[in-house]
Amino acid sequence: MFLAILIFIPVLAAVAAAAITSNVLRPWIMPIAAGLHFALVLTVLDLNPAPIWGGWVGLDPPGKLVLLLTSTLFLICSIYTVGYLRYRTERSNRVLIPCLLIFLAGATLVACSQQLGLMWIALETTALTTAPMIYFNRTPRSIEATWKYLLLSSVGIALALLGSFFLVYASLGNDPYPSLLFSHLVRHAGTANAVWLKIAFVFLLVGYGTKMGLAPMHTWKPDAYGEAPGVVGALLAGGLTSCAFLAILRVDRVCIAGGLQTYTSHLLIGMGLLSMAVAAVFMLGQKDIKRMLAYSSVEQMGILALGAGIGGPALYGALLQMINNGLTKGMLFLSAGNIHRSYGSKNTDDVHGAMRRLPLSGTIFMLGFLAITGSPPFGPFISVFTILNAAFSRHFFFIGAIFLLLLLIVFIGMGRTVLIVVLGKPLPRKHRNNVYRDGLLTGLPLILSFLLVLMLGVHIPPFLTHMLHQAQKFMEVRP
Amino acid sequence: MHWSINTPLVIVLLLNLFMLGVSRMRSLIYSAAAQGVILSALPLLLEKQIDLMIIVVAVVTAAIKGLLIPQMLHKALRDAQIKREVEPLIGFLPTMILGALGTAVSITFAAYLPMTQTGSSTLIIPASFSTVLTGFLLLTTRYKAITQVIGYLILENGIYIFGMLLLAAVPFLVELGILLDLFVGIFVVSIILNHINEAFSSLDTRQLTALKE
Amino acid sequence: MFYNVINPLIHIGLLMAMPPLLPGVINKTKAFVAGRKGPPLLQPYFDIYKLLRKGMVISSATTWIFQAAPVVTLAATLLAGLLVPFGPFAAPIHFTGDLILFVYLFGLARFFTTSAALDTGSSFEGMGAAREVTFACLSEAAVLLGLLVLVRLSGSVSLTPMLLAPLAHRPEAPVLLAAAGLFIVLLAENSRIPVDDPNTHLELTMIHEVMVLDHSGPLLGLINYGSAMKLFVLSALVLHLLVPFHIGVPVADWVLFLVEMIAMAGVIGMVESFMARLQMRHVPTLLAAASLLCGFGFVLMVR
Amino acid sequence: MNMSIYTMLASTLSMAISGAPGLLFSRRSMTGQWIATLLNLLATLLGIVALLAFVSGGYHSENVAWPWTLPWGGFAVGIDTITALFLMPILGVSLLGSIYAMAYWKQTQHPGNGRKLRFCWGLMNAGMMMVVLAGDGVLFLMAWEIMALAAFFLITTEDHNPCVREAGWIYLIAAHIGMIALVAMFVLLRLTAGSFDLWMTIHSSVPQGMAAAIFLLALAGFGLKAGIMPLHVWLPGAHANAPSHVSALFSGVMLNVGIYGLVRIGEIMTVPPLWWGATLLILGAGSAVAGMIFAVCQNDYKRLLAYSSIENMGIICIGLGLATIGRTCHRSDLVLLGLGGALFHILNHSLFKPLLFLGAGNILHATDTRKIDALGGLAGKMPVTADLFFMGSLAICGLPGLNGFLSEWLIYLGLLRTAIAAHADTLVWISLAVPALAITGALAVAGFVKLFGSVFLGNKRSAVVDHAHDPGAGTLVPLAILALGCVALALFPELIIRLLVSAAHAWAPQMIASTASFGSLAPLQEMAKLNAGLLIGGTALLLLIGIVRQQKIRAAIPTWSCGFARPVARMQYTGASFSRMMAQLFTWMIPVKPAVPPEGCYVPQPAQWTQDVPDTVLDRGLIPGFALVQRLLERFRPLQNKPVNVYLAYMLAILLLLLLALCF
Repeated sequence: MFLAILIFIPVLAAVAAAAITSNVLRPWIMPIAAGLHFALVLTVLDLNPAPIWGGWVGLDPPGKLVLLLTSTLFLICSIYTVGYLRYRTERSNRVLIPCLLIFLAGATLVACSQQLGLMWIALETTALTTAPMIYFNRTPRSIEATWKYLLLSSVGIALALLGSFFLVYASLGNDPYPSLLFSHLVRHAGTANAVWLKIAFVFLLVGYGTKMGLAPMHTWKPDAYGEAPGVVGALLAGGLTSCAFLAILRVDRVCIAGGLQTYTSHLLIGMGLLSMAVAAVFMLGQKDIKRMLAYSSVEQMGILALGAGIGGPALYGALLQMINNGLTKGMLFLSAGNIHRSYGSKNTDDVHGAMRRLPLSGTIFMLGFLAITGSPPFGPFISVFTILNAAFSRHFFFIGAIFLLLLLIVFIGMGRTVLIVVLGKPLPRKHRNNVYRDGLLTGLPLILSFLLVLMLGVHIPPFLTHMLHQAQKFMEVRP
Repeated sequence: MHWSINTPLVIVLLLNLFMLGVSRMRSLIYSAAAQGVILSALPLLLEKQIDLMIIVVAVVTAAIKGLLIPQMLHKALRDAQIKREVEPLIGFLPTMILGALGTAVSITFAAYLPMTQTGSSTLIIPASFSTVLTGFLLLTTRYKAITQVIGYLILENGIYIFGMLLLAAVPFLVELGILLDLFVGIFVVSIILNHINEAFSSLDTRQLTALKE
Repeated sequence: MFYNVINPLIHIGLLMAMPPLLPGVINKTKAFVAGRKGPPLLQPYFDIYKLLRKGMVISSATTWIFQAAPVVTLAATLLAGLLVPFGPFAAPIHFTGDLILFVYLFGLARFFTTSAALDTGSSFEGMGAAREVTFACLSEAAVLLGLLVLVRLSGSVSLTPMLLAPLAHRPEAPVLLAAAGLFIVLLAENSRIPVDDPNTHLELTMIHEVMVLDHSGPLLGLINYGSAMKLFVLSALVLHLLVPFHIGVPVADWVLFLVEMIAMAGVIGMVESFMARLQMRHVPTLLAAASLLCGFGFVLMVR
Repeated sequence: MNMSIYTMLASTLSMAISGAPGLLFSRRSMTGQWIATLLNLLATLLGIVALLAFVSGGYHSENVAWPWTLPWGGFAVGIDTITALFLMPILGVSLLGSIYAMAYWKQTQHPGNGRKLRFCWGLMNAGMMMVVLAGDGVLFLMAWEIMALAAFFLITTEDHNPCVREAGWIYLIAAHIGMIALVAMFVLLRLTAGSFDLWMTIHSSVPQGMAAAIFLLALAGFGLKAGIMPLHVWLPGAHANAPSHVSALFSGVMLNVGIYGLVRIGEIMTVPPLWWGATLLILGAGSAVAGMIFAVCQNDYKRLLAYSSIENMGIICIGLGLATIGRTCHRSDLVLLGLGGALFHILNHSLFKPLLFLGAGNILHATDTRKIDALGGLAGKMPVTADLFFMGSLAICGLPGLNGFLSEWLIYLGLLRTAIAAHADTLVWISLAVPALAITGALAVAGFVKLFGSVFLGNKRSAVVDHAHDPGAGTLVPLAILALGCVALALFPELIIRLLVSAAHAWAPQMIASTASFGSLAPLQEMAKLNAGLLIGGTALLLLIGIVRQQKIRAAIPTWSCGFARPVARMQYTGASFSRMMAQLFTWMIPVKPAVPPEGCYVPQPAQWTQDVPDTVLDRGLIPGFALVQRLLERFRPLQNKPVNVYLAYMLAILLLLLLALCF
C-alpha cells in the first residue's frame, strides 16, 4: 500500500505540474512532492511493508539504500530547483518539472521493483525522462548532448533487455514454472545453465553499465553532464547511476547464486579499474568544470564496480560509497551550477577566484572536491578506506595499489582545475545585468548536502549501518 | 514445424543483408517495417493454442512496428528532405559483407551454445544474434540520424526474436512494456530529430561533434 | 698531589703567555732561511702591547658586533685551549664529549669574526669572510675525521684521554695519516702559507688578514693575540700525534713541551719559507686532501 | 583518574573552535581576533595544566577510548611522554603565533583573509594535537588530513599572488601523496597487527616484505611531512609564501609532527632490521648537508630559513636513526643519546626557528621584500629585531652557549660511541655521520652569517631600508619569549632531562632502565655550566671592554676601502656573491644559474649580476617529469572527440571482447 503511494505521489505531482500554467508557481510543486516522498520513504523504511502486486514491488536491503539516497538527493535538488529557475524565467519549465518528477517515480520504482522486467521498464522510463532535462537549454550543443545520450542509453538499455532474456532463458531448462522475480531466479540459479548466465551477465553489465557510465560506455556522460543544468547533473550522477548500480547488483546476486562468483567479480573489478583509469586520463588538464565532474562520476562508478567485484566488506564500502558519491555529487554539481551561473562560463580560462566572488559556492565546491577525492573527514574517505581494507585483507595487493595510484592521479587532475576555479582573483564581469548571488534557495541545498557528507565522515547513523550490513548479507548468497 | 518458424526467420536474415546494402531511405524504412510485421506474426506460429491475448499482442506489435513508427520516420524524412544515405563510415558492400560474416559467426556461435530447451533447435537464436549485429552495424556505420534510428529498430527486432524463446515464460506485460518503451523512445527520438533538423538544418550526425575535449 | 694543583696553573700560564712567541719564532726562521736578520723574537709581544695602548678608528657602518668579535674570538680560543692537554698532563677542563665543544668553539669564533667582517660593509672583508666560511666546511670535516681516528684508538670521547692514550698500542699508519691531515688543517686554520699569506699586501688574495682590515688599535691587538693563541692550541693538539712520547718527570716534560712547541713553530716557518702560496681555487683541493688523509686513516683502522 | 588526557582534549577542543566565532563578526572588527587569541590562550593554559598533571603524575601514560560509529576502530586517545614532548611546541608556538598575529596580521588590515586564516590556524593546531594524541589509526588519519588541509588554506592565504597558488598546489599534491602512503601503511599495519590500535608493537614474526612495506610507506608519508630530502619539494615554497607566523608554525611544529610519525614507526618492532635505522640515518645526513648547502645559496631569506629547517629535520633524523640502530643492536646508550638528542633538538628547533621566522616577518613587514640583496644595515634601523635574530642565528648554528649546541652534542656523542664499537662491526661505519654533521655545522655558520650579515649589517643596498623600523611590542614580545626559551634550555637542561629519559623509556621500555646512566653518558650539567660561563663571562667581558674602549675611539669614519675615494653601498659584498664560492664548490648538486651581464664592446655597459637558485629535485626533476606524463596522457584525448557512431562502436567492441573472453 505504502509502496504504491510512494510511487504514485511523484506521478500525481507531475500531472499537477503539467496542469499548472504559472511558470513561477510550478517549481514549488517539487519541494512539496519531494518532502512528501521523503517523509513517506522514512515511514516505509521504518515499517518495512510487505511486497505488493504479486511480489513484483517490494523492498530489498540494497533497494532501501537506493531509495533513501534518491529521495534525499531529490529533496535537496528540489529546493535548489526553485532557486535556480528564478534565474531562468526566460525559459518555460513546463516540461522540465514533470520530467523531474517522473524521474523520481521511475527511480523509486527501480528501487522497489523485485522483478527483472519491471526493473528494466523503470530504468528505461528514467532514461527517457532524462532526455528532455538535458535538453532544457535548447542550444545546439544541448541537442547534440541529448542525441548522444539518447542513442547510447537506448542501445544500452536494449542490450540490458537482451541480457535479461538470456538470464531467463538460462534458467528455463530445468525450471518448470519460470518467473522473472529475483527471489525466484536466485532460488533456481543453481540449476541454471552457466554459459547462458555468463552471456547474460556480460550483456547486462554492458547494458546497465552504459546507464551507470562505466568506461568505455561512459562517452555520453561528459557531454550530457556538461550541457544539462547543474541540478539535472546532480540527479543523474547521484540518482540514475545508483539505480543502474542497483540493477547490476541484483543481477550479480543471481549470478553469484549460480556459482559465478569469481567470474562476475573479475569482470566487475576489470571494468572498475578501466573506468577509473579512463577517468583519470581525461581529468588531467580538464578545462571544463562540468565535464570534469562527469569524469569524476565515471571514476566513482569505477570505485563502485571495484567494490562490488571485491565483495564482502568491500561491498559494504561500495554501497556506502554509493551514498557518499550521491550526496557529494550533489554538493559539486549544485555549486558548479551556481559558479556557472555567476560567471556565465564553465571554462577555467574565464572562471577564477570563485571563493572571493561566491564565498559559499566556491568553498563548497572546494570542499566537495576534497570530499570526492577521498580526504578525511568526509564520507567518501570512510567508504574508500573500507574498500581498500577489504582489498588488502582479501590479498588483492596489486589491485589495491593500482586503486591508490589511480585515486592519486584523479586527485591531481581534478585538483588542478578546482584550484584554478576557486583561488585567485576573479576577472571583471562582462555584463552587469542579472548578476547571480548565493541566495537561501540556492545556498541551503549546498549546505545541507555538505553537512550530510561531513556527518557520514565522522558518524554513520546506526540505522544506516544496520541497512548496510543487511545489504551486505543480502548479497552473500550461497550458490 | 521448424520450417514454419525458420522460413520467416530466413526472410528476416535476408532483409538484414538488404538493409545493410541499400542506400535509399524509403526502401530502408519499408524493409524495416516489413521485418517488424513478419516478426509480429511469429508468436502466432510458435504458440500451440492461440488465445485472444496473443492475437491482440501480435496486432498491436504489427501496428506499431509496421505502421506507426514508419509513419514517424517518413515524416522526419519529409521534413529533412533527405533521399539517401551518402558516404557511410564504411561502404555499403563492406557492411554487407560484414553483416554476412556476422550472420555466419552467430550461427556457428549459437551452434556451440547449449540449448536449454527442446524445440529451440531452430534459427531463432542465430537470427536474433545476427539481427542485433545488423542493428549495431547500421548504428555504427551510418551518419544520418534516421538511419541510426532504424538501426536501433532492427536491434529491438533482434531482441524481439529472442523473446520468442521465452513466450511461455515471460508474461505479456514485459512485451507490452517493450513495445511501449519502443514507441515512447521513437516518439522522443523523432522530436529530437525534428529539433536537430531545425538547429543544424540537416540530420547528419557528423555535425554533432561540437562537444569534445 | 702537588702537581694536580700546579699543572693546571702552568697550563693556564703557558696558554696565556706563550702564544705570541710562536709567530716570532716563525718569522725568525723565515728570516734565517732568507738570510735576513729578521725582527726580534719577541716582536709580536711588542706589537700587541703597542696596539693595546693606541686609540682606534672604527667604521661608521659598524655595530657592537664589530667590537665584540675580537673579544669573543679570544674568549673562545682561550676556552678551547683549556680543553687540550699540554704534554703528558691532563687538561684543566675535561669531560665526556669536550672534543665537540673544542671544535664548535672555533665555529663560534668564526661566526663572530666573519659577521664583524660583513659589519664593515667593505667589499674586501666580505670576500675574506666568504672564503673563511667556505674553507671551514672542508677543514671541520678533516678535523672530526682526525679526531674520529683518536676516538676509535683510545676508546674514549674526551680530548685528554684521547690524546694521552698509552703509546704502546697505537698503529702508526692511521695516526700519521691523521697527523698529516690535521697539520694541513692547522696551516689553513691559522692562515699560514700555503693556504694564506699573513704578510702579503694584496687584499684580493687574503683570507684572514683581509677580514680584519678595519680593526685598529686594541681590537687589532686582541685579534693578533687571539690568532697566535689559536696557532698555539692547535699546535699543541697536533704535537700529541707527531711526538707521542714523554719522559715521566713532570718538570722535564714541561720543558720538553716548550721545546716541542718551538720546534713546531720552526717547522711551520720552514714550510712557509720553502713553499709558495697556492692559488685560491686550489685551496679546497688541499683541504679535501686533508679530509681524505684522515678518512683513510679511519678506514685503515676499522678494516 | 585520566585527568591530564581529559584536560588535553578540552584544550584541543578550545583550540579547534578558536577561529570559529570570528567568522560571525564583521570583516573590519578586531573582536573576532581577540576572541580567537583568548581561546588560543585558554587552550594553551589547559594544555600546560594537562602537561603538569602528567609530569607530576610521574609520566604514567594515560589512554581512554570510546566506541565510534565508524566501521572500525574507536575514538581512542592517549598521552605518554613522547606525546607530551611533541605537544609542548604546538601549544607554545600556536599561542605566540596568534599573539604575534594580533599586530602582524590585524583583521582590520587584512579584512579579506584574516578570518579564514584564524579559523584554519585553530583547526590546524587542533589537528596536530589530535595527531599526537590519537590512539587509533582512523582517528590519526583524520586528524592528519585536517592538519594538512588547514595548512593548505593557510599557505594560500594570499591566493591573489600566483606564486602563492603555485606553492599551495605543490604542497597539496605532496600532502595527498603522503596521505595515500599513510592510508596504505595503516591498512597494512592493521593487516599485520589485527586492529587499528596505535602504537602496538607488531610481532617480529611478520614476513619481511610486509614489515619493509610498512616501514617504507611510513617513511614516505611522514618523511614528506617532515621535509626529509628528497621529499622536501613542497617545503621551501610553502614556507616562503605563507604569512610569516604561519611559516613559524609550519617550521616549528608541523614538521615535528612528521618526525613524530617516524619516532612511532621506529617503535613498532621490538627489534627492527638494521637497515631501518641506517636508512633514517643516511637520509638524515643527506638532507642535513644538502639542505644547508641549498640554504646557503638562497637569495630569499625566508627560503633560506625553510631550507635550514630541512637541515634541522635531517639532524633530528640522524638522531632517530641512531636510536633505531641502538634498538637493533641492544645498545641502550645509543637509544638514550640518539632519541634524547633528537627529541631535544626538536624542542630547540621549535624555539629558535619560530624566533627566526617571526623575525623574518618583522623584516618583511618593515621592508616589504624577501630579497636578501635588497637589504643591509637593518641593525641600525631595527636593533631589537636584529639582536633577537642574531641570537636565533647563534642558536640554530648549534654554537656553544645556546641550546642548539646541547642537542647536537648529544647526537654527536651517540655517533662517536659507535666508533668505539667492537672491531670491524658494521656499527663503526655509522660514525662516519660525524663528519657529515660537522660539515653541516660549518655550512650553517656560513648560511646564517650570510643571512644576518647581509640583512642586518653593513650599509643599506636599496631604498626599501630607509623607512624600516622596529615594529611595536606586540611583534617583539613573542620573539623575546622564544629567545629566553633558548637561553633557559641552554642553562638548565635538567629541566627536560627527566622528560627525555622517560621518553626513551617509553620508546624502548625493555632497554632503558633508569635516568642514572644518562649523566655518565653525557654530562649535560657540565656542559650547561660551561654554557653559563660562556654567556655570563662573554657578556661581562663585552661590557667591561666596551666601557674601556669607548674612550679609546678616536673617530668613526666610513669604511676604508683601499684608497677608493668615495665608497658607495653598492660596493659591498652581496649575499649572492658571499655564497658564490660555496655554490661553485657544490655546482654539481645545485644548478645555480648566474645571469651573466652582457659583454660591453668597448664602452662597458651598465650591468648587474644576479642568480636564481632552482630546487634541483623539484625544478629539474619532478615538474618536467609531470609535464612529460601529462603530454603522454593527452594523446588519448581524441578518443572523446568522435561522432556518436564511434561511441557506439566502443560499446560493440567491449561487448564482443567480453563475449570472446567468455570462450576462453
